Parts: sequence; structure tokens; C-alpha cells
Amino acid sequence: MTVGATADAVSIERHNPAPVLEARGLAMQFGPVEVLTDIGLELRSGEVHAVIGENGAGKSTLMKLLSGYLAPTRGAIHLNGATVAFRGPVDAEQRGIVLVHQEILLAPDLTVAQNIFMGRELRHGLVLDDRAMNRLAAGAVERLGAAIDPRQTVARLSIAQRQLVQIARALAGRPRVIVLDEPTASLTPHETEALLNIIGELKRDGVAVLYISHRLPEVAAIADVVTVLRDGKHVATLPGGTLTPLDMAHLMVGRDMARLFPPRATPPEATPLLCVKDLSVPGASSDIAFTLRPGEILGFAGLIGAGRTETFEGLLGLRPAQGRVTLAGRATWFRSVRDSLAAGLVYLSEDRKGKGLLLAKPLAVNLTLAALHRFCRGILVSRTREAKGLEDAIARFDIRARRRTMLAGQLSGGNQQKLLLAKMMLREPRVVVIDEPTRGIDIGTKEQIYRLLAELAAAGKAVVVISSEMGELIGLCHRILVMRAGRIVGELAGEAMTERNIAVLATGADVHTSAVAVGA
Amino acid sequence: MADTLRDASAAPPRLPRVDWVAAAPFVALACLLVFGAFVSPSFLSLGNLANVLTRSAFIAIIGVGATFVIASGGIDLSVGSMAAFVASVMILFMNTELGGGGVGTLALGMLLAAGVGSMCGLLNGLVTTVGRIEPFITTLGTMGIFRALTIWLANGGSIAMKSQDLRTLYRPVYFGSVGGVPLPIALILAITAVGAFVLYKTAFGRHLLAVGSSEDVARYSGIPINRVRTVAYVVQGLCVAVAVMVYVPRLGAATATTGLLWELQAITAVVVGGTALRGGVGRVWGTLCGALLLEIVGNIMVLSSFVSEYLIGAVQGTIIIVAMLVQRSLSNRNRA
Amino acid sequence: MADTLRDASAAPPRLPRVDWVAAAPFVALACLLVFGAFVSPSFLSLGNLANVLTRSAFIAIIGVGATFVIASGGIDLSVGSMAAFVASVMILFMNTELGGGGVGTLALGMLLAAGVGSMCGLLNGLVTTVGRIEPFITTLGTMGIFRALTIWLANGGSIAMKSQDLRTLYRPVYFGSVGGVPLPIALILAITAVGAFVLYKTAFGRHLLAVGSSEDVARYSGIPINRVRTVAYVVQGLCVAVAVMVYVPRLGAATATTGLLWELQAITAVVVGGTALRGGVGRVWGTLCGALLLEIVGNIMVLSSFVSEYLIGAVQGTIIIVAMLVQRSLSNRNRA
Amino acid sequence: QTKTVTVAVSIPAADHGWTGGVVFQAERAKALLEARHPGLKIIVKTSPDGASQANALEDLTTQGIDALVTLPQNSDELTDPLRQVKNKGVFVTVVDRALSDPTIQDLYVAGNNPDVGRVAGEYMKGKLPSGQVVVIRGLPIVIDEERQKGFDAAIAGSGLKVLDKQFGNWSRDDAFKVMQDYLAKFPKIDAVWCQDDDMAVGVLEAIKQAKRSDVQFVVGGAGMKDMVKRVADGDAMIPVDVLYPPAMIATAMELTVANFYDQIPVRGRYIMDATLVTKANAKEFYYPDSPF
Ligand SMILES: Nc1ncnc2c1ncn2[C@@H]1O[C@H](COP(=O)(O)OP(=O)(O)OP(=O)(O)O)[C@@H](O)[C@H]1O
Ligand SMILES: Nc1ncnc2c1ncn2[C@@H]1O[C@H](COP(=O)(O)OP(=O)(O)OP(=O)(O)O)[C@@H](O)[C@H]1O
Ligand SMILES: [Mg+2]
Ligand SMILES: [Mg+2]
Repeated sequence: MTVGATADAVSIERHNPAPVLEARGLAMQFGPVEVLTDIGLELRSGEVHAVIGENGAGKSTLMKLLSGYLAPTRGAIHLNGATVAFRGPVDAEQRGIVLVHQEILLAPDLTVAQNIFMGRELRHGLVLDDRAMNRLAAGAVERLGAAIDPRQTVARLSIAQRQLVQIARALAGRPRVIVLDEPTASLTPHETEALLNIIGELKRDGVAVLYISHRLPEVAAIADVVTVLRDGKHVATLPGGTLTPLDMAHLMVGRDMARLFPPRATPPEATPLLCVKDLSVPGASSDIAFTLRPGEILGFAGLIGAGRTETFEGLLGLRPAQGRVTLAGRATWFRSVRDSLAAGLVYLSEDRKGKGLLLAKPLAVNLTLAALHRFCRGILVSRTREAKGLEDAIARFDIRARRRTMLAGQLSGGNQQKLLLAKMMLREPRVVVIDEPTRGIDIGTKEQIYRLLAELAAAGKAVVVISSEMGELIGLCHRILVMRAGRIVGELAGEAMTERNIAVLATGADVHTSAVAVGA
Repeated sequence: MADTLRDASAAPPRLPRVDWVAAAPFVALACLLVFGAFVSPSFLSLGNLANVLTRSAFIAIIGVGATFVIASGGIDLSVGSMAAFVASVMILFMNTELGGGGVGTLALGMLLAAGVGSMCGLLNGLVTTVGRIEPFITTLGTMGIFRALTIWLANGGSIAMKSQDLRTLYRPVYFGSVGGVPLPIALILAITAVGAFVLYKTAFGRHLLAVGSSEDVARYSGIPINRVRTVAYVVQGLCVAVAVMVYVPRLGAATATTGLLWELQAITAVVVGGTALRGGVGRVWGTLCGALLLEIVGNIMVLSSFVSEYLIGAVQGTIIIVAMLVQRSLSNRNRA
Repeated sequence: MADTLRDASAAPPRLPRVDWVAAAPFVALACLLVFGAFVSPSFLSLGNLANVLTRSAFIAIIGVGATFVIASGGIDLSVGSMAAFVASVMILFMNTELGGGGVGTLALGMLLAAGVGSMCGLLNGLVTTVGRIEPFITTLGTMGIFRALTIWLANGGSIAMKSQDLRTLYRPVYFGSVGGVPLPIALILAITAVGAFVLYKTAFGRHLLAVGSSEDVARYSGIPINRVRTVAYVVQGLCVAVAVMVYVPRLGAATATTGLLWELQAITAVVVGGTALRGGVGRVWGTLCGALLLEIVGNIMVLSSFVSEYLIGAVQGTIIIVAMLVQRSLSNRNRA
Repeated sequence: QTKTVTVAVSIPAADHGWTGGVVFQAERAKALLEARHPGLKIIVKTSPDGASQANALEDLTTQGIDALVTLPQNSDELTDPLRQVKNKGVFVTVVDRALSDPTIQDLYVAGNNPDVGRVAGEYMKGKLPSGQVVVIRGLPIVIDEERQKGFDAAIAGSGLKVLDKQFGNWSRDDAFKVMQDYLAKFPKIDAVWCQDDDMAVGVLEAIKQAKRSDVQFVVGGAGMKDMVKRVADGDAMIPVDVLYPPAMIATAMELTVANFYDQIPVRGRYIMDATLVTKANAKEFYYPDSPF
């Protein structure tokens, strides 16, 4: 395997110019833990170099090393052949290397335009030229296939919108090397396509692109070179064209991937568990109506801004809303999230950093937060039970935590998602609403999560999946409801559940959608 | 594409016609004015209003600086003592009559005040940024220091301007007026306008808000966090100095009680004005409005006869809380 | 999976032997003790140390409550006035001699104090949570209210315990000692221990810290944010009441100046103790340490005779800042 | 041989004009006395409030002292702490504020607070058979209360009508504000009593600004040098001043020290009555070098 890899690497060398950016024997250590060992990587201009690997493999860490956010404990970085030691991200940015973070890094109180131009504001003389900045910002975002008011404060944007703003900011700097760490994780096919087109343009302009994604078809479609990491070690570097998503999966996980989606159990004809009528959430959605049976997996599709998240936040008492709800035949209304939790409904937010986890607190604290009573002896919180709970969760959800004492914020993105899942499952819910369940999750873990959701359904729980990945909705759900501009515009089931139909309903027009956004 | 445009534009909450959050303090102020008019006929008299506005100059001007500090994510408890200290130094200097005992002396005195003020601010700034000490503690410390220095300079007594001519020359700065408008009022408006300009229209202001909103993001964007923070404190110091320049001509003296509790009033004005203490947002005009609000509450207390002098504090506290409630209920409209 | 486990065992949680951040306040305290010993021979005398520890009881006990409030992301400026108010009510009640004028009266008085204290706390809590008003403003308002009520109850004068027998009966609570340990010191330790237990070992404490570190996360996890916040203020109120129970036997009277600036001292103690004002972290023992630090600084000021009376405030301010610098430099070791 | 005596002086912090004067006078007396008696050690300590003064008393006694001269922040609060000092066998001199238990003090030098109010009231009554006066009080503490009571008692049954009472916190600035508002509120004010000369400064400024001729005069108190000077100069607005000299602390210290060095009996009560300073006697009470 490795032999073949090197051979291919050589063949790449032969017909390519010298690399712009090169990593030699990079190693990174956090406290006692070495999370990257002797990584070598060559990046050439006009080339898209994809880095793939499981959650926690070390991708983001590597990218942070290459863009000056972290300093390597060993090894060297060469820029145009010369060794460089970045004094920080700003230094790296001035040398033409910019990183788009996996997690959102924007100032919440400032507007979209203000964030995009932060640190490099336009001005005539003393005065800031806000008009120009707003105009350009609007353009930059539109180029990414979205329309966001540049004067909107970031705090009011949805995760997906924030992600786009981040990318727009990076592109505005006209970098020579751009590092995209899971840029499409929270994007719908539409924006994904726009982004991939832009990457194409960048290539043509001779920009070098480092691209991280767990959406292997994307990688297959755009990568010229693919580097695979596993547990912080370099596994292989191969030409992109030759690899199918399945090969990649194999290289990443190190075992043969079973089929991604579990067999679909036939939907039980049980009486509806949850029945929602004319639900409306001010500012996001109106007259939503649907029913949910025990053992059923119901999908919600839609474009960014379709209002899916808000709809369910409204339903579960997380934001003001009106409507009629019957749960197990009894009419109820959830005034607060506590009501809905008590009634056995859980919601896993798409914003795991902002609303899911206490990043500055240890894993155990996060895990038990929503169900602390289960870990108490009388009024005492039992550390031993917590530790036990953590071990169970780590085992059941395969959370890659090098140390039990880590802070949640130190987990890799995907592992944070798994921790959040574990946390909410401790509530032993009847109805599970999961928003973007596999955002930033590696393919191996995706399979685990899909299996888990299927198991939940099989165990008679009702599951709602809100996702921007049509593939996973189609592969997983019994029925799919499609939302547009805050309304349900259609229901698809059985054979009718195709990318095309979803796209048609979601956009309200007969547009062509690329195969790119399909889950592997 | 076209569809997403329609789609997304359908969803994002369109900014409301009136930004209630920003308007709230002014509405609260209006309510208070009406209330005052009911409480006492003399309240709306021109003379009274002029007095109140003029008096609010100190807190209003200091409040502009406080808005900067708070928007940058800091806090400054030392402004009151700082005012006393700057005033003492200024007066002691003017008593030396350097600069000819006339306008020259005044000018030099004001310059000195400005200098001392910014130095005090710089001290606060450096200790918090370079020394990396919670601003609360830093400025609590310097609060004690400035106050003590004042008392020490005054030998526990008061420091008064000796020369009567100089006083009469200086008096107009507080009591005079240009085109019917008392000078201090004009000054308030000027300073607030400048403050608003700097905060909203210059790169420095933008960086200040960025730092206050998210230090990491600001740092990654190459903004010199420590410098921005420090400058905010210097601005605060300058505002204090300007306030002192208006304060001294009023009674021509600095005493142990000069500037007592001004820090609380300034911060209250800022918060009542709609600036959150966690930083990242700054509402300069709101602060002005908050300062007026505080001064007016005090005025109404004295004008009205139905509150025992013992209970005035209680009523003031209640009014401020109620004023905030009014605001809150208005701001909530934005949610809808 | 397997390798995850291996990794874990390979890398045992090797936290630094000493957690410097937590240790820092104690080190600062130690330095101050040494300093004090140099300044005055009588400083280290048992009698003096006992005095200092004993009188630090008020701030230390109130500080425990403040740690809760601040850890929950709030702040309480009203504790000083609240103490004065609770004390007045307590004394006025005991002057009625209800309950037989003996131990009964004392017991009832203390019960009443506890009741009033928690009510005051509840008020603060409800206004901030239900009324959704910045705690800074709320408690600034109630600060004025409680102070004014005290003045009003005292008719501008002071409220003293009338019955001498009751005083003599009550005095031991401050001046008495059990097994050589002055009662207040024992009480400090007890309260701090209880505080630490509640904050670190109970579900409520866990929820409190969660709310303080991220309101959203707490809410999405189904934690009753408002209730938790409110209870934090009630705890603060209770602590104030307990402090008052120790304070009254000491001076046997409440006046308009009782508890003046205690809020600042309490908050300083908390911050010096290593609790950040932004919430999410609470160091109860650190707060105790901060309270001692403040009291000792004051004590050294009185014992030392080389500082002009006018400059004491300056020296105190400087010492506190230096103490923080010591801490900061220590805490940085964790980075290494 | 030189006899060594340690005298502690515990007084309020210099947080407003009058207390500032007290601290100044104490420091000055300390210098004089220590110069006169080698072996004499005087420790002057100030405290911002009753509780911290109690602390200071503890700390001073632990240092070992022969005598204590104190101007208590508040008699109710400090009676018990002073009793403890007394029980340690220390010679206790109390200044200005009578303790609730007089047996504690060996020597009591009283600047009679109720008298400050009474004298002012009597003067106003005499000057204005009928008229409207406004009052600006100090801080809501005992002294203020006593002065107010004295004033009310003096003008009771006279033609004087008190229009309004507000606290000026013994601060010129606050007094200025209050007076401005009084002037806005009341079309006719005949006279002002403001309890303390520091506040009188603000009051005069406010009247001057309002250009109001109806206000005939202002009566302050305490004998601040600028005010005494105005009286001496025959300023119509400040016809008199009610003496309440911070120097009384010095008197107390003198006597206390005398008790140790010059074998003369000093135990007892010294009431310094609140003298009415008029143009006639003003010269005697004018100390140009005092900061107060
Ligand atoms: N600040 C940190 N302190 C300690 N460990 C860290 C820190 N940051 C990351 N790690 C660890 O380093 C390893 C690699 O993390 P990294 O974020 O690079 O993974 P990743 O490949 O980006 O995973 P994902 O696909 O989920 O984003 C993980 O085990 C993570 O727990
Ligand atoms: N915190 C918020 N405050 C105000 N408006 C918001 C907030 N979050 C999202 N919105 C707006 O509500 C609309 C719907 O949000 P969102 O984009 O999350 O819908 P969605 O269907 O969940 O899309 P996705 O889940 O793919 O992000 C968007 O237009 C967004 O701008
Ligand atoms: Mg990552
Ligand atoms: Mg969403």
C-alpha cells in the first residue's frame, strides 16, 4: 500500500513544478499527546490538494500549522523553497496563506461587511467607506451563491450563512494559498456547487488550494492530489483522478467500508406519536403541519434559510411560536425546552459550539449536563458515575479523546458532534430531532450514526432528521418533507425520494443539481 | 440562483423601520420629561432645563469615554477620582500664575489637564493590557490612588483658585452661553458628535468594537488588541480632563468630594444608554441620553415635594429600574 | 476504539503538580504576610492576627455569595446597602423584645434577618431574570433602595440595640470563641466549606457554572436558567444575612454608613481570589483568601506609621494591583 | 529622664471639608506636642466609617497605648469598641460625639452639635421675624440629625417657615445642585441654612448664577476660613458663621497630653459652645494657614 503510494507520489513529482508550500516531517504535540507525527505534504499552485481522514486524524491541526495558527513541535514549513516560521496567522496571511476555519470565527456583534473587511477596512482618508464595503461584501457573498444582507449582524445569521461569510472573507484577501477546512460541511448543494466553481476559477488563476472535506464525492470531483491521514500519521498521497469515494473511505478508516446506510425498516403503521398543526415561528416559518409515527425516520430538506432549524426550535419551545401539538394522542404545547425535554423530545442543535457544548469544560461535565439527575446520589453529583458514563459514551459513540480530562473544545470537530449526540441520548428520548447530524463527520462515523438513528427508530422512537445532505435523507428516511421560505412545499416517499425532486421542491424551479453533494 | 435570492431574502429578518433598541433610551427620556412636567410646574421652565442640561455635562462627557472603554470590553472605575486629581493639579498649576495669569494661564492649565488626564488613562490602559489584570481591579486600584493623591495635595482640605480675576475670566466656560445655548451644552453635543464619529466612522472605532466583540477574531485579523484597548482608556482619560475643564470654573475648587461616585453614574449612563457591559457594542448618543436621564431624575426628586428626603435614593433607584423596563419592553419589539 | 483506549492510558492526565492558577491567591497572601511581618513587629502577634481574621468575616461570608452570583454570570452591587437594611430590620425587631427578650428574641431576630436577606436577594434575582435587566443596573437600583430604606428607618440617625442584657447575651457571637478559635473564624470556614460543597459537588452548582459559561448551551440542555440565576442571588442574600448576624453583635447598631463599599470589597475579594467576572468559573476558597488579603492590607496600613494618613488609599490600591501582578505571573506558569 | 507616652488619635477620614480640617489639626497638634515632649509618641489614624474605626481601635490597642483621643464616627456604633479600649486601662478622650455610656470616657471635649443648629436658628429667628427658609442638610448621620433637631427646636413657633430640606452630602457640588433646584422651585426664598460652610460655597454660587435678589443671607457652620473671612469683610450674604472648629481635636490632644506630662487634673467634660462668629469677633477665629 505505502509502496504504491510513494510510487504515485514520485510520478506526481515528475510532471509538476516546485511546490509553493511544503511541509517536512511536521509534528504537533498538545501537552503530552502527539497528534501529528512526521507529516510531509507538497502543495503546488494551480492545484487542489485534498486532505482526508477520520475525525481526529489531525487534519485541522495540520492546517493550523500550515497557516500560522499553531507552531509545530518538530519539522519545517517551506514557502517557495525557503523555510518559514510564521509569527502568527496575520504573518501567514501577509505571505499569502489564508485559512478558513472549520468552526466559525467571526465577531458576532459586527455586521457581515464589517467582519469581511475586519483589519483591512476601506476608507477615504480618515473616514471608513462603509458604502463600498457593503457593496463589495454583498458581491463577495453573492459570488458564493447566497444573498445575505451585508448590514445584518452576524449573531443573527444561521450557521450556514456564517460559514459563507467566512469563506467570503478569506477570498476577499486574494490569497496565493487558500486552506479550506470543511467549507461545505454546512452548505446545501446550491452553495456547494457555487463554491466548487469558484475553486475552479482559483485554480485557473494559479492559486493553490488545500481542501478538507468528509464529503468524498466532492473530493473525488475536484482534487488533483489526495493526502490521507490516520491517527495523526501520513497514510498515502495519491493522484485524485484515480480514486473513488470507496477507495478513499478504505484508506481513511483502514478497513473495508460496509454499505453506508443501514437497511431501511418498513415504516410501522402505528398511530402517530407526534402531530403538529399550523405551527408558525415568527420571522422564520408558518403553517407547518406534519405527523410522526413511532419507528419512523422523517427527513426535512430545504435550502439555507428555509427555516427548518427555526421551525423545530419553535416547536420545542426554544423560540416564540404558535401552533397545535398532540403528543401520543394528548394535546400539549411546549412553553419551554424543559417541557419538551420532560415530554421526551430532544433537539440536537446544528450549532454544536454555540448551543451544544461548553467548550471550556471537560468532557464528562458536557456529557452529563442535560441529564445530571441520572448521575446524582441524592444531591451529590457522583464523579465515579460520571466517569463511568463517559467511558460508556466513548465506547458507544467511538469518541476519539486522547485524554479523559480534555476540554470539549479540544476535541476534533467531528468528535464534538459525537459527544453532543451522546449527551442528548442520555435523556432517553421518545422523539429525536437532529439538525445536520453528520455535519463535519467522517464517513466511518457517518455510518455509525446512521446505524444508530436506525436503531433508535427500530426501538420505537420517532426520529426527525434535518439535513442539507440530500443523500443522507434519501438513504435514511421513510418520508422527506421539503421546506422553502418557511413553508412545507411537498412530501416525498419511496421511489419519489430523488435528488432531483427534492431540488425542484426546495428551489421551486426545475434547476439542475450536480451529483457532487451526494453523500458517498 | 434567482430562486435562492428570493428564498433567502424572504427569510432573513428584515431590519425593522425603527431600530427600537437604539430608540429605547430616548423614549424612556421622553417619558421621564412628561412625568417631570406632571410632578412640578417649574420643571419644564427654560431656566430649570438649562440648569439640568448644563449640570449633566460632566457625566455626559465622561460617559463618552466610558462608552469607548466598555465597548472595548473593559471598565473604568477610576474616573471619579481621576477627575478630582486632574482638577487639583490644574488648579495648583493655575495658582502659580505661569503664563501671565490671564488667558495664557488658562490655556496652559487646560493643556496640562489634558496631559495629566491622558497619562492617567494610559496608566489604566497599560496595567490592564500589558499587566493583563482585570480592568475592574486595575481601575479600582487607581481609583484609590488618584483619590488619595488628591486629598494629599489638598492636605485634606480643598484646593481653590486663588486669583479672583482668573476665576472671573474662567467662569463663563461653565456659566456663559453662545447664541443662547449654554457653553457646556454645546460642548456636550460637540464631544458626543466627535465620539460617535470616531466610534462609527473611523478604523480605530471599528477595531475597538471588534476587540470588544471577540478578542480572538480581532487578533487573527491583525488588529493590535493591546494598543486599541489602551487607546480606549486614554480616550477616557481625555474625556475626564475635558469634563474637569468645565467643572473647575463652576466652583473654582477641588475637594475630597469632587467626582465622588461619578464612575457609577458614568457607567449607569452608558448602560441605560443601551451599551451592554460585555462589550462589542457602543451607543454614544444613547449614553448622552442616559446621562440626561440620571440628572433629570435627581432634579425631579428635589422639585417634587412628596418624597421624604430620606427616601429619595429609593425613588431614584426605582425610576432607573423602571426606565430600563420601559426600554426592555421596547427592544423586544425587534424580536417580533 | 482500541487505540483510543491505548492512547488514553499512554497519556495519563498529567496536570501540572500544582495548579498555579488556583494556588496564586494563596501565594500572594503569603507574600503579604511576610511583608506585614517586616512592616510591624506587632503584626504577627496572635492577638492581631485573630483580630484581622475575625473582622474579615463580613467580606469573606458575603464574598461566598458574590462568588455564586459572579460565577452565574451576574453581579451584585447591592450587598452593602442590603447588609445595612437587614441589620436595621433585625435590630428594630430585637428592640421590640418579642420572644422574651432573651435567646428567643435573638433566634427570632436571626431568623427574620435570614428571611429579609433572602427576600432582598430574590428581588434582585427576579428583576434581573424575569425583568431581563442588566444585573449591574438592577443591583445599582436596589443598592439605592436598600440604603434609603435604612436611612428612613433610622430617621437619618442610627439604630442601636436598646437592651444591654441582649447585647451582652449577643456579644459572644462576634467576640466569643470555641476551643480557642474565635466564633467568626469558625463561621467563615463553615460557610466557605458549605459554599464550595454546593458549587462543586451538587447538581445546582454544576448548573450554575453551566449557565455562567454559556447561557445558550445551558438553555438547550434544559437547565432552568432563570431559576438558577435567581437562586444565586438568593444565596447572596442569605450570605449577607449571615454576615449581618455576626456584624450586629460587634457594634450593636446600624447606621447610614453601615456596609458602605462592602460591594466593592466583596467583588474585589472574588476577583483577587481568581474568579473571572465573565462567569462560568467560581473559586470559593480563593475568595476567602481574597477577603483576608484585603483585610490584612487595611491592618498593615494602621500598624505601619510611615505612610501619611492622606496617602493610605494610594498604598492600598497599589498593594492590590501588585498582588494581582504576582498572581498573574504565577498563573502564566500553567501555560508553560 | 524623659517619660515615654504613646497617644493614639482615631478620627474620621478626610472625606469632606470639616473632617479634612480635623485631620489637618490633628497632624499639626501631633507635630507641636511631640516637639514639646520628647518621649511622647502620637499615632494619628483615620477611618472612613464606623466599622473600620472599630478595626483601627483594635489595631491601635494591640500596639500598646497609654491614651486614646478619638472623634467617633458614630457614638452608637463605637460605644462598645471604646469600652474594650477602656477596659485595657487606656486613658480615653472622646471628642465631639457623646457616647451612649458616658462612664467610658475619662475626658470629653464636646463641640456641641445640637447647639450648631440652635445658634443658627436663633440668629435667623432674630434676623427674620417671618420668612421662608430652605435647609440643606449634610449626610444622613447622627451629627446631622442633632444639628437639625437643634435648628427645628430653635425656630419652633417663630414666623420662619422651612420650605424644604434636602441632603447636600457636605459637598459643594451637591449643595450647588440642590440650591439651583430650590431656586427653580420656590419663587421667594428669604434665607438658607446649610449646616456646613463647604456647602455654603456651592449655595452662594448657585444664587449668584440665578441673580436672585430675594435671598437675603446664608448661614453656614463650622468656621471654614473663607467664610470667616467673608464675615469679617462684612459680606451681606454671609453675615455670620456658627463656629464648629475642627481644631477641637487639637484641644483634646493638648489636654490629654497634659494629663501625662504636666501634673494637672484634666478629667471631666469640656463643652466648646458653638460660638456665633460675627463681623465683630471674626478676626479671632480666622486661621489663614489652615486648609479648612
Ligand atoms: N487544543 C488542543 N489541545 C489538545 N488536543 C487537541 C487540541 N486540538 C486538537 N486536539 C486533538 O488533536 C487531534 C486532531 O484534531 P483535529 O481537529 O486536527 O482533527 P480533524 O482531523 O480536524 O478532525 P475533524 O474531521 O473532526 O475536524 C484530536 O485528537 C484532537 O482531540
Ligand atoms: N439566531 C437567529 N436570529 C435571527 N434570525 C435567524 C437566526 N438564525 C437563523 N435566522 C434566520 O432564519 C432563517 C432560517 O434559518 P436557517 O438558515 O437556520 O434555516 P434552516 O432551514 O435551518 O437552514 P439550515 O439549517 O440549512 O441552516 C435564515 O434566513 C436565518 O437568517
Ligand atoms: Mg477538523
Ligand atoms: Mg438549520
